[in-house]
Amino acid sequence: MGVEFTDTEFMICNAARLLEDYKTIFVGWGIPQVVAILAEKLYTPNIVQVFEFGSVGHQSRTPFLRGTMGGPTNTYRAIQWCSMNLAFSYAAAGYIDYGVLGAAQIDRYGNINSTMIGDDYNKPKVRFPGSGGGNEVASFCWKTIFVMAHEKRRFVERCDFITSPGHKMDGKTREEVGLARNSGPYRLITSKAMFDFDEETKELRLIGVLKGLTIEEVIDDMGFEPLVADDVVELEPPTQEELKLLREDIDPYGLIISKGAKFKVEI
Amino acid sequence: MGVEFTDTEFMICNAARLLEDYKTIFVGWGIPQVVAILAEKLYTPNIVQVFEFGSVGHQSRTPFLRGTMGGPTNTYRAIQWCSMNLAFSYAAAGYIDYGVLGAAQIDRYGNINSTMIGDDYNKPKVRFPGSGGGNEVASFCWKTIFVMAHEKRRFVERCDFITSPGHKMDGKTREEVGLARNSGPYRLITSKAMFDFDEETKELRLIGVLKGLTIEEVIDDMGFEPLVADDVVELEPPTQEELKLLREDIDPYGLIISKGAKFKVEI
Amino acid sequence: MDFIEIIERGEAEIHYIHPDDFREYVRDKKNREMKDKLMDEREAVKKFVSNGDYLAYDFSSLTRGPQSLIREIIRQRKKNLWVCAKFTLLETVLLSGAGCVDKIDVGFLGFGPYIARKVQNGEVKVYDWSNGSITYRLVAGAMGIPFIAARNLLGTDTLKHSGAVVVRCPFSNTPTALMPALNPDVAIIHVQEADIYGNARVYGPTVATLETAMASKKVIISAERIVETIEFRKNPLMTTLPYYLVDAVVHAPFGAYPGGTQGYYEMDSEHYLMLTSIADDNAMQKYLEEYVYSVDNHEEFLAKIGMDKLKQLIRKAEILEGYR
Amino acid sequence: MDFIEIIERGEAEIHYIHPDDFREYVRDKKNREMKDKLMDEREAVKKFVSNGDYLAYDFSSLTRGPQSLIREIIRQRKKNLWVCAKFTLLETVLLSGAGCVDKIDVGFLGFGPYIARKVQNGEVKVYDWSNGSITYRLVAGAMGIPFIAARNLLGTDTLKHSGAVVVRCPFSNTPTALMPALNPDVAIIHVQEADIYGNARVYGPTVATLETAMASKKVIISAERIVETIEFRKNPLMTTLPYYLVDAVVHAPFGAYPGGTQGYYEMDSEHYLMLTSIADDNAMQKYLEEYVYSVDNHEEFLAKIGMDKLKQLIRKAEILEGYR
Repeated sequence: MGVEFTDTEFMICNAARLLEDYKTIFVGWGIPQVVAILAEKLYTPNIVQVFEFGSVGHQSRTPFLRGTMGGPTNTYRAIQWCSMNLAFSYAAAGYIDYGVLGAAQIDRYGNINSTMIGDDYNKPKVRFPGSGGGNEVASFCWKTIFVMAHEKRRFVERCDFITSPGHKMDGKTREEVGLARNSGPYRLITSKAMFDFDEETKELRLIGVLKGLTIEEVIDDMGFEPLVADDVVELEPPTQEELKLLREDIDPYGLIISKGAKFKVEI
Repeated sequence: MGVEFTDTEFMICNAARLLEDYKTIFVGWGIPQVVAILAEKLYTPNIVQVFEFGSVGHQSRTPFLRGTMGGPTNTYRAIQWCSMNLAFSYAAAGYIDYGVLGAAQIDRYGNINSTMIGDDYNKPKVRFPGSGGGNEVASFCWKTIFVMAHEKRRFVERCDFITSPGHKMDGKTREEVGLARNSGPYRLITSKAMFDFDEETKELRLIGVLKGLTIEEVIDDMGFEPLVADDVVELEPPTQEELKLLREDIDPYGLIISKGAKFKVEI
Repeated sequence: MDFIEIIERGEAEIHYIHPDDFREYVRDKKNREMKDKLMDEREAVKKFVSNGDYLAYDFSSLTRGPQSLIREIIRQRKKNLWVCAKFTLLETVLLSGAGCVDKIDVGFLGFGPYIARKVQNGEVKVYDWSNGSITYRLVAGAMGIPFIAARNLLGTDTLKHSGAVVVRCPFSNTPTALMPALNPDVAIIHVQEADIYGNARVYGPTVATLETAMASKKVIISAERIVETIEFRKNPLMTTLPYYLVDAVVHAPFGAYPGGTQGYYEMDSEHYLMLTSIADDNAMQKYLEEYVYSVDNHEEFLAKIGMDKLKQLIRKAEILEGYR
Repeated sequence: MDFIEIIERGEAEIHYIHPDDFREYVRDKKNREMKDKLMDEREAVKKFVSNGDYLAYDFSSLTRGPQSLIREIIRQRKKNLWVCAKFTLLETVLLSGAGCVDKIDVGFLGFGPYIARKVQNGEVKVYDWSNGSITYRLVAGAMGIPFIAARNLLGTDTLKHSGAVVVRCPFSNTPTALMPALNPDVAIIHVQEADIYGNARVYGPTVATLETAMASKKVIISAERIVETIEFRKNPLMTTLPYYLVDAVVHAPFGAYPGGTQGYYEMDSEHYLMLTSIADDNAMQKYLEEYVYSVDNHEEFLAKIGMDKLKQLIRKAEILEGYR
């Protein structure tokens, strides 16, 4: 018997499983929203979502409507509607536990790039949207979870542009540059694997691979060699329950979950 | 025929006559509130009151209730209830035209003391409430009007303690210490006289005396000699209309207006 | 080296917590779980007010002040408090009269000769700020930033006796005051409506309710009325405090007495005049004995005031517009 | 000399006004009179948007964005704008496609390949900030302070390419970013309710509506509905903008179309997809010709969209809770 799923479905389900109940989570646009909704429905019913434009503790309705992040369904029955300044202030003052962010590139210390590709800032090869609220999420939240497609070119020794901070930036620690102590990247979830950051060296460390893949296959698809944990676990593919919720309830139009390559895993 | 009135009534009426319609005014507790209400009823019906604790454009009910500045009658039908931070921000960003403040001492540059009397800060001879929001009013509003009983000891060469800034502090101009350009003290209204500040030297300048008093009598009751304008005017005592409003409508219990010495002026 | 000139430094001792330390307190002690925090004044003060704490409160003894909590702090004879006296009136006087206070950060130290004498005698130490600068400090504390720039206090003795620092702004070249963030140990706040988790709604001017709660390590709120959580979710713009800022919720009808609470009751001017007429320690101790020490709790205090009086005060609060 | 160390300086050109200059503008040009400011998009943009202006807007083309005003700016072929692109999506793309924009302060430069190419080709100059840092800059501009301290951007290339300055905090000794105040020349904001004087009410998350309006020299608001002033006075806590911040009030039902406005209508996903699929100048100019240049005003634009479509979008907006 097998289960078929997309890259995105895999990342969403694994991110959702990581969250803790009774915690606050800073939720970005798109994938992170679906992560939060899935977590709320299956695993962490009392998680408190925060949107940067000023919504705290809403209970997003489904189906998820990508376009209307600020609209009535996504911010339904919030505990508080407020300003962006206040939403970021909650995070800056330490009230927000988790952040969930996407990335175009990541380096071994969890710095991420969502700004541009190329070596000339003024003539980028590719230009992305920039930080948005990503810099604040990565700077302020206690534990930031990154979600990124597993592609060799995305794992780089030094981001073409560090949009949002990881654990060490060009040799300097977070504390040295003035960032909040003990905050920062917590996990990276890719379409093939999961990483944490070594407690000592703060380097990316492989801790899980998608069931059916080998550690070597995962590392082969990376632009640098990560640390590898002693006990790399098998990451379960999305469960039937997760997929049913995602496909029938949360994102029936496949606005988010249909993206990425398709996998099939025997279970 | 004569009119009898208190120090306070005189100051209130003269301050109310000074205001302009269609302007914003930062209103302190007590006397300034009565000034604003009287002005609104008689002279400047469209003046916009601001209270520091967060009320903008309220239409205070009468009778005036001293004790309940934040209460329903004083903040009735405001345009906006907000935070203290926002109320001060309006002033700091230049949106507030007038301020009205009391003072215990004043010097020739319009610095005022509402903190303490004595030469040892740690062992004051007399201790007052301190700045309250007075420092912000005097720092931020475009034109600050002071109201003070006319007593020799209150006019000093150097305030025992400069609580709120005038035009020059120990030889330094407002701009030199970083205060907003072209803001500051506008008028001093005492129980006997009115002063402005010389455009060049920024010194206190007598521009009006209560009808029936001489310039000399006024200056004799001051701790220093002010500049004197070429054309010192006679200040009219409170009119029957003003007194009737104050005594019958605004402050029938005499909470504010009964304070101070009683005057009688022939009219 | 590239630098910014420091033009002046205020000399006051300041209550200051590194923003990282405050963050870690928030992470570890501020619960993001919606749990029932309902308790009475006694339990709340016992649990969350310690001797030596830096104490902040919002609004005044005239309006929506946390008076039942102030009385409980006195009743429990807390000591060595450092009080943030911004836009407050009799609270600080009573706390000082009861010997609870060592230091006061002054915005407005109202009023009466009683507290003035305490300062003159050196029984309490004061540091002069202003309502604005203390508010800015709380704003910085709430924003998780180490200080905030401001253009008040400049040129004054208030600044010299405060803890502000004046620097030359690297953008405008203008001397600018830096106000250090203020993160009180404990805040006590009275509100009109709260749920049992601490979501709270203030009607009328909000002073610094939100900033004070966000910036404070421990937060006790008292509420005229306990409401269901759904009331907040139906109108999220009206939420003043989200629950995760709050440690204890006290149901305290007439909690602001002898002050008023908008939409509920007016202040008791007679009781208030009695308070403002206290001029010496004799009178103060007599008042405290009669109205604080000798009554067991807020309900007993209200019984002493009497239903006739309370009914009169409710009767006077006829204006509901804007408070519902 | 006593000093604070400057650790790093971002290299971006910044739009910066000395706070004293902004204050004087406010004193002289922001009218404290309650006067009728009702006008249509054409008049408002003609009067208050100039070539070369620094332009800010609040919220996005998805929700409560000021789209009828954006289209009017394009229609009047304004030039050389410097755009504050915080939490915005297609507005900046359309303005750039129409050749109105020289420079963009980037919070979020969404989205699509079209705008990316403009940047890559150097047709528009970008400065990278973040949504938070731009918001903080507006907060500082609104507070009348020359800068605000913050703990974001630190350690990143975003900081290097921004205009922030990093100093060592004199209180905590921690490296701290200073964000220069931002005072835009003009802000355009869509709201649910306004009176003819400019008092305005936003329902739902408020992003930086108030800070943007306070910080901006000229403010145009468009409103789904014009209401009587008494509506604000009856519930003063719900006032988002007091009238004296506002220069022009445009009555613009469906003013956020193709985005939605909470409590009124949902976004038009089809029209939106059409917009996001614009990949080259051909397609862009065709869109602009059809939906902007060739229609005279917002009402004609809506006629082109058609009542059937509008009715569908109203139909979809069934959730009113919290928006009334």
